[in-house]
Amino acid sequence: QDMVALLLPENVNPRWEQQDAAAFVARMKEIAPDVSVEVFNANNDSSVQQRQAEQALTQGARVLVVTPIDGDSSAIIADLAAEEGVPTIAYDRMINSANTKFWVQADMFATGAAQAQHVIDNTADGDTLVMLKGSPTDPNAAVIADGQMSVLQPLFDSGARKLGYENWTPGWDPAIARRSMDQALTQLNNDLQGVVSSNDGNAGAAIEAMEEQGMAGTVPVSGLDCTVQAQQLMLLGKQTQCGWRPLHEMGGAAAEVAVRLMNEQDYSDLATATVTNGVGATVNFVPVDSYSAVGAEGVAYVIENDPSVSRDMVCQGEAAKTDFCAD
Amino acid sequence: MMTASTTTAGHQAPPTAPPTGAGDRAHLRVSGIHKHFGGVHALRGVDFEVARGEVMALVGDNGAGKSTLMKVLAGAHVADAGTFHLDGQQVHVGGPKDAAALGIQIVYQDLALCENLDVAANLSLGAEPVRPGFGFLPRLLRPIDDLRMEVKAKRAIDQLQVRTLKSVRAQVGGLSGGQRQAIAIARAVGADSSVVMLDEPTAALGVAQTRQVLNVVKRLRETGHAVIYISHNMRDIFEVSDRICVLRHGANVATWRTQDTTPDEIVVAMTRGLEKEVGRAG
Amino acid sequence: MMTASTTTAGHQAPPTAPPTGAGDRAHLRVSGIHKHFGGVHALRGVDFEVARGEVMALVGDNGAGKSTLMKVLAGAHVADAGTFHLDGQQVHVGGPKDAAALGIQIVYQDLALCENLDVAANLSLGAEPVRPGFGFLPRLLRPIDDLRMEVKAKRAIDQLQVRTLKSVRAQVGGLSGGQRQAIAIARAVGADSSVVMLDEPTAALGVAQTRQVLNVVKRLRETGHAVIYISHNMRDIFEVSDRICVLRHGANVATWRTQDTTPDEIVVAMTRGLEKEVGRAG
Amino acid sequence: MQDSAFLGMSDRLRILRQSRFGAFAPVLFALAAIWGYFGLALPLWDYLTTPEAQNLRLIFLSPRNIYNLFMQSAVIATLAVGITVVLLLGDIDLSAAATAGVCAALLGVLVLAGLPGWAACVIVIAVGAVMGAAQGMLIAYVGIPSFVVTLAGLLGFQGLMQKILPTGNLNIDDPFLRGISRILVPDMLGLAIAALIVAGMIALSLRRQHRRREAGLEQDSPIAVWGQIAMVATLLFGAVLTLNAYRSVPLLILLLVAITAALGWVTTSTPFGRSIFAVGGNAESARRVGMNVRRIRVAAFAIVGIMAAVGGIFGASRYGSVSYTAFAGGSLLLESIGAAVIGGTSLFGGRGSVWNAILGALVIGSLGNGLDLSGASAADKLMFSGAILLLAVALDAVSRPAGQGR
Amino acid sequence: MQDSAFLGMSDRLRILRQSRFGAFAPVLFALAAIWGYFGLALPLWDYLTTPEAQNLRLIFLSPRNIYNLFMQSAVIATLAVGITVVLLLGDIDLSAAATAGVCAALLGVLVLAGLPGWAACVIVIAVGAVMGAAQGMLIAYVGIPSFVVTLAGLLGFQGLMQKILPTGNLNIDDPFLRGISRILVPDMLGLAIAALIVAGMIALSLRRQHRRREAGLEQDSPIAVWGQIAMVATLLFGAVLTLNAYRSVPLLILLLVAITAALGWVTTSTPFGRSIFAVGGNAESARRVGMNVRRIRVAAFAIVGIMAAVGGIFGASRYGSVSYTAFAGGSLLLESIGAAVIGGTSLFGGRGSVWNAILGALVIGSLGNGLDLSGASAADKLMFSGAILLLAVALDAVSRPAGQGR
Ligand SMILES: Nc1ncnc2c1ncn2[C@@H]1O[C@H](COP(=O)(O)OP(=O)(O)OP(=O)(O)O)[C@@H](O)[C@H]1O
Ligand SMILES: Nc1ncnc2c1ncn2[C@@H]1O[C@H](COP(=O)(O)OP(=O)(O)OP(=O)(O)O)[C@@H](O)[C@H]1O
Ligand SMILES: O[C@@H]1[C@@H](O)[C@H](O)OC[C@H]1O
Ligand SMILES: [Mg+2]
Ligand SMILES: [Mg+2]
Repeated sequence: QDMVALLLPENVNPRWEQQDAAAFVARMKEIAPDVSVEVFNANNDSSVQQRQAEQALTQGARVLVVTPIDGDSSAIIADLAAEEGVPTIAYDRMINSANTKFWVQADMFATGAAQAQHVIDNTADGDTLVMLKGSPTDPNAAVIADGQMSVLQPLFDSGARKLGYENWTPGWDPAIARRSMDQALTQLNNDLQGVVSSNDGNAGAAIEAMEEQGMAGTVPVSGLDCTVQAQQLMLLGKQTQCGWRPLHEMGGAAAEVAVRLMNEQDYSDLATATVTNGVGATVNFVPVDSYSAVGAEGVAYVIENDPSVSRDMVCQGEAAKTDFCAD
Repeated sequence: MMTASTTTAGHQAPPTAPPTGAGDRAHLRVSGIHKHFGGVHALRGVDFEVARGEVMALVGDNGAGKSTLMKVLAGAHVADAGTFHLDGQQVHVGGPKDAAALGIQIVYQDLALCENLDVAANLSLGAEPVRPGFGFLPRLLRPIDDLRMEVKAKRAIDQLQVRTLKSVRAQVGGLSGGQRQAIAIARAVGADSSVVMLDEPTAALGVAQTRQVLNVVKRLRETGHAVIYISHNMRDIFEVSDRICVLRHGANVATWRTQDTTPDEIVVAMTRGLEKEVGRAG
Repeated sequence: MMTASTTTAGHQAPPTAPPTGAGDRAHLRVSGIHKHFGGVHALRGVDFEVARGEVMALVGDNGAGKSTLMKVLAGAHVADAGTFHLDGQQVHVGGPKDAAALGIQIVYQDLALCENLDVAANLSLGAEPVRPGFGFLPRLLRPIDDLRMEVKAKRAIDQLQVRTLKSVRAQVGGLSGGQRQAIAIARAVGADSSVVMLDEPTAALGVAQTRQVLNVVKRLRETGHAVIYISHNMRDIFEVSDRICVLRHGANVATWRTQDTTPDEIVVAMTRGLEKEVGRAG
Repeated sequence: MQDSAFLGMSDRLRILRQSRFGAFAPVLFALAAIWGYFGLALPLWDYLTTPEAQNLRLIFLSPRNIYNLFMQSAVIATLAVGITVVLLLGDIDLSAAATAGVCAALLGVLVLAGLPGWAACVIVIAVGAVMGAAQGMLIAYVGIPSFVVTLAGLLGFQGLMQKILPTGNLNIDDPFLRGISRILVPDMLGLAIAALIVAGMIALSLRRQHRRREAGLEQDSPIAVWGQIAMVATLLFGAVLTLNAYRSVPLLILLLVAITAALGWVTTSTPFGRSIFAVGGNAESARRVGMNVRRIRVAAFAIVGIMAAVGGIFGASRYGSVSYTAFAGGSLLLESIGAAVIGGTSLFGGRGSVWNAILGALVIGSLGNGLDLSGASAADKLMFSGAILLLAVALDAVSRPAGQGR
Repeated sequence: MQDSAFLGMSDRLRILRQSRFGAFAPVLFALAAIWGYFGLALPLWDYLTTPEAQNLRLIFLSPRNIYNLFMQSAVIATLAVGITVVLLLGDIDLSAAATAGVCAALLGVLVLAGLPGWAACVIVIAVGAVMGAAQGMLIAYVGIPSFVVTLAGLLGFQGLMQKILPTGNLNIDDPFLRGISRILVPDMLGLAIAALIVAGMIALSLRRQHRRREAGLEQDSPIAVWGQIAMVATLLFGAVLTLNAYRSVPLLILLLVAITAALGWVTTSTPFGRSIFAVGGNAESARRVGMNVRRIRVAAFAIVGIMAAVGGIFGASRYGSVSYTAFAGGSLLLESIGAAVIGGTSLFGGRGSVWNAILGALVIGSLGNGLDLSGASAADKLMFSGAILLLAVALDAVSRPAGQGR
């Protein structure tokens, strides 16, 4: 029996297990019902991820779909797989190896820019901003930050906005983001008008810190992923934006590619472009869309377009009392 | 000096002292006690008994099994085989708590103190007095009456005349050998009990303190306690004991009434066993 | 019996034994030793000396400071004040290693054994014999000659007649009190030394073993060692010692030549001090 | 008892350190060193080296930051207090943080299911106790070393937490739960409580001295008694006034102090607490005097379980959410054991105090807090925190009067 | 020595367990239990419950997976062997994994700068020794508890690693370094080495028995002697043949075994090793017999440092890269201490063996490896690994002949 392995990086962000893996497995069932899928999660430990890749290969995996914990050291996974003639698809995060066959991802630079733009749009001249960046080893985090800076840098330079505080968040750990935000508030004595957060986990942590200061809901806060928790905060007006990607399509696309690779079929229709990765290799690129969801309207859009999210899931707890859920 | 019956000694049934001191009068009696430690057979079917109002000395060479027997009686070791009788009733001793409940108190040769606690705490260890008026709490969670504890400790230490030990709040870890031993003795003799066992209690004590301990032993006998006294000091043994039980290589050699024997005879029995043994060992 | 000079005893300078045993002959001499433990002033200006070929007994009540003085001599404690002289030369003892290098060996009252190691290992602890032919390695990394170690241990144990201890490969943690003490003694007397100090070496030993230790002490004297012997047993002390030094409350009371005194006098000096003291303590 | 004439300064210091009050010294010392560094030395350095700096900004010691620091250290402190109890036994608990995570996750699920907040709290505390006690039984009755049992517990509970929280995190909106970290004790009430505590301490000390005199027992030295009271009063009023200067004393801090006080009393003043110290000092001796060593061990692990559950509740309240990383995945485990050990509790058992664990948690919390304020890079922060921790502890070790080492 | 007639089965077992050889028993038992579960029980269960399964797939016990398992456990084992040495002293080292990370990072930077691989290895081993020794000095001479010093080390070294590796990771292409994990010992050479070792053991045992007889010393029981040889031979040939069946014995494994053998010899058969056990058993006794306890402690920490550096080299070679998360950020720390403790080394010192640490590492490695094969969800895997670990260890504890408990 053929097998395909999906290697996830961590369980800090709910998307991996909840959405990406679910979509991947579902699509595999549709298009290749007798191929089994093994899902692994490395809990932010790259040596564990290597072990899981080896175990997948031992079990006879035909394709590896990998979201690496860090972009460079994951090269060995693609290299090991290549030694066995097994192709590797980089999912969401790039693997900097010559043996990376495919990359499935949205335009993260644009996503970062949209986050920053949203915060800019909701602040005024002279306002102070806080940046909560992602995990330093995640290649996406750097791209997102670059996107944000592409919008922010000119304003910082001109003095239209001030950068009050910035920090990276190893492992995208919200607990670390929380402490960063506490420090930002203390250092700025609450005098901040916007939070450019690179994902929802950081946004949630920032909101909680502001909650303690009675500031939650008074400043724009960006995010990424549109988790159920983030959507609830958006309905409550505490988070104001989240970047959304059709994760079901990403998962589905990865499944399509995996099956084509397994059957040695042509895949040129799936990979509409190529990109160059960190080691200069040309990688087939499967782009997906992205959307900047803002406020209740944005929530409505996500519920509409994301099959893994339903209105009932969002309308729970405090959020159930909002107008959005009332109608 | 050896009677006919003693020729059967050694690993077989021991010659007990004359009937007057025998079974029916015994307060605590154990028989057929076996104890292994890995490959070491430390007790090989030992029989032992002690009556109320009697001081039974237990003697034997180093490594004869005296301390092991005491630990078995105190529940610190569980015997591999053997039976316990208290006042003729068979009883079960599965641990130190059982033994304490049966009224057995002991001074261990290695003292069993907690070095991180102070003198007063060690003296009340496991039986801390609690303040009245907290009956609604489980006993273990009632406030310790530390004043009472200290007063009790002070009195006990004074009785043993350890004059250099000035404060009952000193940590035991810093005490001298004799001071520690005094604490262990005070703990055992201070508790309610019917059997008191002392394993080489005066080994580290000075002359005056030793005298006090011997007096305490005599007082315990007078108050109807059954006392077991282990020592290598023949003089002390002949001074306080009523009967002397000799162990050798983990087995009974014999039991004598103190007035019927002499230190030399005991020493010979300890080191060379009885006649038959002498021949063998020779 | 008290001479005029003894009336100055107590916390002041002690009356030393007659000049024949005095300073010039002393092999090891310390003076003015002070030692505090937190608030406890355990040694208060103690003077002490011992000559080669002499057994100096050190006696005193429990907590008098005997063991503390021994530990200071052995480098286990560092004195707060005081001087050391070896053969008239001032020396510095900053730790046990220094003392050992000066030829000082000691049996500690608490034995200082490692329970997790076997008898043979404990007997050679810190001085393991190594196999020849590995000179290219630093000493600490040469292979231990465990056969030699075991043979040595066996011989030492046999000498002390601890017959119940059958294997030198038994872990010390499982040994009886007397067996342990024998090991500690064997370790100290087996090493090369000029001073041997024994702190209550026979406390846990049986009659026969005690005899052997006394013989060993006498042999040490004959071979020109300086021996310090601590005990609470007056009989043993009067049997082996040449001089007796009495400590009380951490200070010298006096030193006697054994032939010039009696056990009773010593006991009185230990417990009540000399005349003046008696008055005070009364 | 002793001739004071002979006592030098260093002896006095040594005696002081041996007193109950003196056991606080090392960790207070470390804390003072760290606060001095972040609060004074660093701003001063900035001020002197950066010519354009307008004024000395003592942010670290500002009431607001102290408030943050207390709140940031609260969860670590709660776990450290529990862990101290098993450390006293000579055991270790690697699973406390994961237990807190499971309890927090369960709490989230229960309130989401509509249970009132207080009922959910009661349930998770009971669950925490059972989780701890179950591990304690394996340690006490089966005889597996606590390191191994709780390592297995760590793995298992991490898994369990993921099972309970399939989405990785969950918002907590329950007003009761959120209230724990949000409700503030009115300024005056805070001061009144502090005054009451100090007055109570004075009354108890006087009564105690009186009764000791009556019983003919040695008196505590007045310096020690009043010194201790003065120290507690200073710390207490200092903390309350500082917190009041920003907002007020948060309920969470009051609860933590109350729980610690209760546990402190149990461990030092009851037969149960005595037996914990006895087992830690010499388990065989404790067994021989008839203590039920096994049951004590199980009870101690149940206490860590309860404290872990409380930590989970505090965390959920403060974070406003339950997430995998905040508990099981993060550094909480090492930080809370570290806090207990920095507080002076020995890993070998028999020595330590739950109060010191709170101070240890403040030491750990101060490192993160202070470095975040300093704006150093992540790498520098880590390196500094190692160095500062070491220095703070070494300062004390070096200042200690020479003894026979450890 | 004793009357064997009196010995029951359980006594014999107990004696066996007390022998040097018997100390392996518990961890071998745990390993066997885990291998039995993953290798036999689980596939059998699948086979019986899944009607469509064609055949029993014993992947776990396949030579290929055993090869993986050895390689996956190698870094943990290397660190665990080092950590065992300080555990024997009664100390702990929380910084070993971070030290390995720093050494690996430095290695990467050095080869990137053009240094030959072997020279870089020599340098990082020296650096590791210095890092360990520095911590040892703080512990031994300043008197700070090892837990605190190495916790500070953990933080500091994590920071240092990030400093050396600003991007978080670095690929390693140096052929010498990669070769350590890639080069395979030819099949025949592997077997020859195994045969040589066994022959050497037999010769030494015979000579020893002979010399003991001559010296009039008690003889080792032939069962124990030959049992030990048989066990070693079985394990050795079993391992070599299995590895040969897939590829061959990797150089890395050979190196690990050789280093462990050297360290095993040092710890059990030299005065230095004896002093480590003595200090762990009773530091005060060791000091009193004139051992230089402080220097021994520093040396032991230097050894952990060296082993950490070796672990870093092994890791860099095997991962083909150096990344922050593989060393400092991950679970390596707990896993390597856990491996040592599961191997039976006491956290209280004085009891344990470096060989057991390797078996402990295999136990830990097998959990991850086996569960990854089982296809369970992440949460289930964690829960299972906790449960299996516990069961494997408990089985031994329960099977142990009744004694006085721990
Ligand atoms: N825990 C143990 N493990 C192994 N062997 C033991 C243990 N306890 C006692 N033994 C052995 O059992 C024998 C009897 O020891 P025990 O302590 O009872 O002797 P004893 O008569 O009290 O001697 P002593 O007069 O020296 O105190 C000794 O050979 C001793 O080595
Ligand atoms: N480490 C220590 N810490 C605190 N006090 C100590 C320490 N060592 C000894 N002492 C105190 O010093 C005094 C002398 O003790 P030492 O052990 O020298 O007495 P000793 O003469 O050997 O008594 P014994 O005959 O009981 O062995 C005692 O009061 C003891 O409590
Ligand atoms: O979706 C995000 C992903 O793109 C990034 O790599 O990791 C964090 C996630 O929130
Ligand atoms: Mg005994
Ligand atoms: Mg003494």
